[in-house]
Amino acid sequence: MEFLTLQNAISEYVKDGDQVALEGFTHLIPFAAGHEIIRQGRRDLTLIRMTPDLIYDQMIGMGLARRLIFSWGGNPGVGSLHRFRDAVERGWPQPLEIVEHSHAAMANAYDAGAAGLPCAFFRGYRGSDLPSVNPDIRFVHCPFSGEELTCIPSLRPDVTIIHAQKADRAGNVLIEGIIGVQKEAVLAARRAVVTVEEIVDDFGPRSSNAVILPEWTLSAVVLAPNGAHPSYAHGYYSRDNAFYIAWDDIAREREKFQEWMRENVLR
Amino acid sequence: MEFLTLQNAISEYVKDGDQVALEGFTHLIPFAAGHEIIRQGRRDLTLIRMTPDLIYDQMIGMGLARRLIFSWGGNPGVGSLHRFRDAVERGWPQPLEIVEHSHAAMANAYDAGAAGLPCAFFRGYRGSDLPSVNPDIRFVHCPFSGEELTCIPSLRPDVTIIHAQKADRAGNVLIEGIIGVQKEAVLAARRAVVTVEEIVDDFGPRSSNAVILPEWTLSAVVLAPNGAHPSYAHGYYSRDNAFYIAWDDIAREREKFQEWMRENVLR
Amino acid sequence: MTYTPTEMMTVAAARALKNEDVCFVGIGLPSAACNLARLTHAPRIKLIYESGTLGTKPEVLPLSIGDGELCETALTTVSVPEIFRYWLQGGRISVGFLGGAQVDRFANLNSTVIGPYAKPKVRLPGSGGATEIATGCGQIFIIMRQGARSFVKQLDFLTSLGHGRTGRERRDLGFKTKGPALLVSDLCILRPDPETSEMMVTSLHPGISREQVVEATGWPMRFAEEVTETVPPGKDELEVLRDLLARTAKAHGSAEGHE
Amino acid sequence: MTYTPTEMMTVAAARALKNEDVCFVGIGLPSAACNLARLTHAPRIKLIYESGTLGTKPEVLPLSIGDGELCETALTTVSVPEIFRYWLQGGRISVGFLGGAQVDRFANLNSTVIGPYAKPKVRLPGSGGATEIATGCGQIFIIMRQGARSFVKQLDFLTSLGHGRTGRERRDLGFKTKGPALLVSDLCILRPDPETSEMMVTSLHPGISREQVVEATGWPMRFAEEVTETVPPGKDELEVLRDLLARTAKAHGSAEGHE
Repeated sequence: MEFLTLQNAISEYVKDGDQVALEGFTHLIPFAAGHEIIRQGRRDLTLIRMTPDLIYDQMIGMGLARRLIFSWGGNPGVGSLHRFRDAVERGWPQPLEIVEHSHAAMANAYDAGAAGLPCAFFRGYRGSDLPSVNPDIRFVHCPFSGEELTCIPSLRPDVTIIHAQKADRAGNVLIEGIIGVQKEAVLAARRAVVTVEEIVDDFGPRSSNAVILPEWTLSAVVLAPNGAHPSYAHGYYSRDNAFYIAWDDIAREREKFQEWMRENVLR
Repeated sequence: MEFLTLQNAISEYVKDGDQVALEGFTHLIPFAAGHEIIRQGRRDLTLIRMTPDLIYDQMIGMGLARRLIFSWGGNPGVGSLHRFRDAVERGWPQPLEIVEHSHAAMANAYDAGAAGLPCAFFRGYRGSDLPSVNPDIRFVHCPFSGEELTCIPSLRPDVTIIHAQKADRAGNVLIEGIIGVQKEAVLAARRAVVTVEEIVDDFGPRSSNAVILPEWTLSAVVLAPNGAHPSYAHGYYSRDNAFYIAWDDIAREREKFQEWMRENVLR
Repeated sequence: MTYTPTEMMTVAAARALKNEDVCFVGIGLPSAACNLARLTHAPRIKLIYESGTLGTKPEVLPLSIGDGELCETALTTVSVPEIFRYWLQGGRISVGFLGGAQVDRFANLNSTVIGPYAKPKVRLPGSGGATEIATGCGQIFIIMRQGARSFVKQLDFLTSLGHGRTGRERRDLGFKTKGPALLVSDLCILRPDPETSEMMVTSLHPGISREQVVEATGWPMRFAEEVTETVPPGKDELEVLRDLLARTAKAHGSAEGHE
Repeated sequence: MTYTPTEMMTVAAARALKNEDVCFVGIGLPSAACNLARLTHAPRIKLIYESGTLGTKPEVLPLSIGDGELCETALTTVSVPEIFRYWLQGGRISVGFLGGAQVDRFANLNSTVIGPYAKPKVRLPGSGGATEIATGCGQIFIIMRQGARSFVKQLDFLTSLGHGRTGRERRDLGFKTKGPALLVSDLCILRPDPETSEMMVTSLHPGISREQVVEATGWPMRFAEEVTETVPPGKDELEVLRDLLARTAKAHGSAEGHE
């Protein structure tokens, strides 16, 4: 683990063509890191996220993504992700290949990746049309009960990036609140970058079962206060729901979206 | 969930012939509950525990067990479990059928049971003689990579009993420290009984990710202070290591063992 | 006391929930219905959101499935893999709430695409938790606005299994869970025919005619032998619901809050 | 400064550990060796016990794998399924320490039974974590007292794979992990022949003759071309080890503490 600036962490650990997972289930979405990837103009990325959310709507709209592995592509409680739709429906700014799963499947695939397994076994997809559009969904039989179980490849991103509340001076990272799939996404990845709200001398008194990622599981830790906004950081700031609602209008038209990105991300 | 006395909880939820799991990985071993099962003279039990420990040494020596599913049958840091050895080596007080696993296998089997799956898939046992003595160990291939993976039936005990630090008035249970496989063992079981050190009005301020079993996952909660001794309860009392050492001598001879049980458990 | 069709729909769904239920809650109308039940006749109902919050008691409705409010008011919060593995797949959920862009007569749901999958006219968000909620929960309640474009003869895509395209697939696949047991729209209440599993109108909301329902349905809608009239929202139900939505709108700085 | 064979063995094992190592520690001698390394030349070594404690720094050695001390001094403590799934199987451990009742020339281990499995002369505790530690860690260090009854020609039972019964099985099974790279006894240090994977004596502890080693081995022991003499325990190493064991014995109320 090394402490880096956001710029250096992204340039060192995110390469063109990488399979990139920016995780955070509504909570702790690493927007600052995503924006830095956009500024550095990475290309041909395979983006992995259960809920692409606004951050991938922005990355897709800016033409960074060749492929998307996801399970729910909406603006939570608001409606569509217009840039995602434009890419899938009209191939703008470039065609987007999609690998579509359910939440249960993605969660199991990260879990299997963290567990070092080549695939995940669960009970899913039966009776749905999704297996007919995703060749990665197979079915196997339990050798004891004969029951048909679902099998999908585990997720092993080239790099996972998450945002967390705290790192200590050694680079260990503490996550609290809605922890989502962050731990699994980090442990499943070849490289892991964590942006944090603050760096403290010591986590101090805490639950003996606190969710902590040891520094030796991470590639880089980056101080990035407010790095999850407009998502939120439990204990620091709350979700900017008004912005999520406003995004619907910002992203609806290509020009307005591009202008907003120029004004708010690129410069 | 209902609050019961230990006596009523055991008589209501533990039946002759049951598959019973008393879990707690060194920490929070439910000794008080095990002793009540002995006093109530249950028979033909299939005992499930990763580490049989002193509590199963006592239950086996008292003739309650027909079968044992386990992965490490020693007295931690001390040596043998003499009653377990006497049952396996000389069939005293009755023959004991053993189903032997590794820790990784048992942990995965509880995890699969909690996840409602018929079997667990993991990477294990390859190159070991254990599959030759345990027909429940099978091998399957990952449909994507072709890698050979291990498959064993999930554990689904008729009843799981654990000891925890606290219950609140609603019957929710909080576990802290070395949490072992308690949550999985409870969620994998048809019925679950939890003995606790104390019942509090409210857990109060706590980590948002505290390990808590909701009351609606439990059959009964029992107030049993000191209920883990000579094991320990993090935050209440520490492991009675001297007793674990003393047990080696108490359990070595049949008569001395029986006398100790009469004096300390049966009466 | 006057009320809107949405209010009728939300209240009718809330009434179907019991104190003993453990609910897997989606955002939007299901969240409103579940919390209305919790704040009225079912104070002991357990609400679980897929973000990992167990036994949550939000003061305001979440805009997203993972709002901080859900975690701060929960008994505890677990990881997302755990929610889907131990809690949903583990069979711990009694009622799952679903909706979608399209529903068919056997209560199968489409939340994936309008038009062909490869070249969609409208790309919808997709499954999220729905595909496994549909098969993993004890029973499914569906809450959807009714219209000829949403209640369709033929789904463009089957995202979440109801009773199957012919009404028999769920049984044939050997699921032990009930599947869709209730569909509440802004016009009426539907329940499955015990024989064919086709959804039938069992209750019409006050002032709604059979003709209106037939017109708003893309297949020849069936009516149960005995069709009752839905009890209109009570004063207390409406007050609690409106307070909840007002608190929510205020918190999210939007007119509609959860919509 | 005089020292015992056990002290020589513990010190020799400790020296093989580095600051960068992530160690899966068993109770007994491995725990003494790992903590001695941490308290001397490798303060940044990460110790993991199968009870779920990550990065633990015990003041006294645990009697059991799950003593409270391990949790109280850990960075954090996770569940046992997580330790075996995400951390061991996930490939996060660089060194695993093992021992057993019997070892053979290819460093396969028996901790299951003496005599036939169905009718054992001695029923040993069994695998515990050993079977998957043996294949899941980057490399394996074995620490065992040497004698004709423990260093055997033929294992009664193969609990944990070393290099395989013929020395080729591990490679043939396609494991990417190294397997047993070091065996430290109270008499000498053994390392595998790069060609055959047979364990060879590479260093004799001070005052130990080849004859003693041969006598204490159940197969014709091989010696490396160049056999060095093990550097005896230094004053500081012995002081730290003895303090640690004294603290431990005091804490556990026993003469030997971890033994």
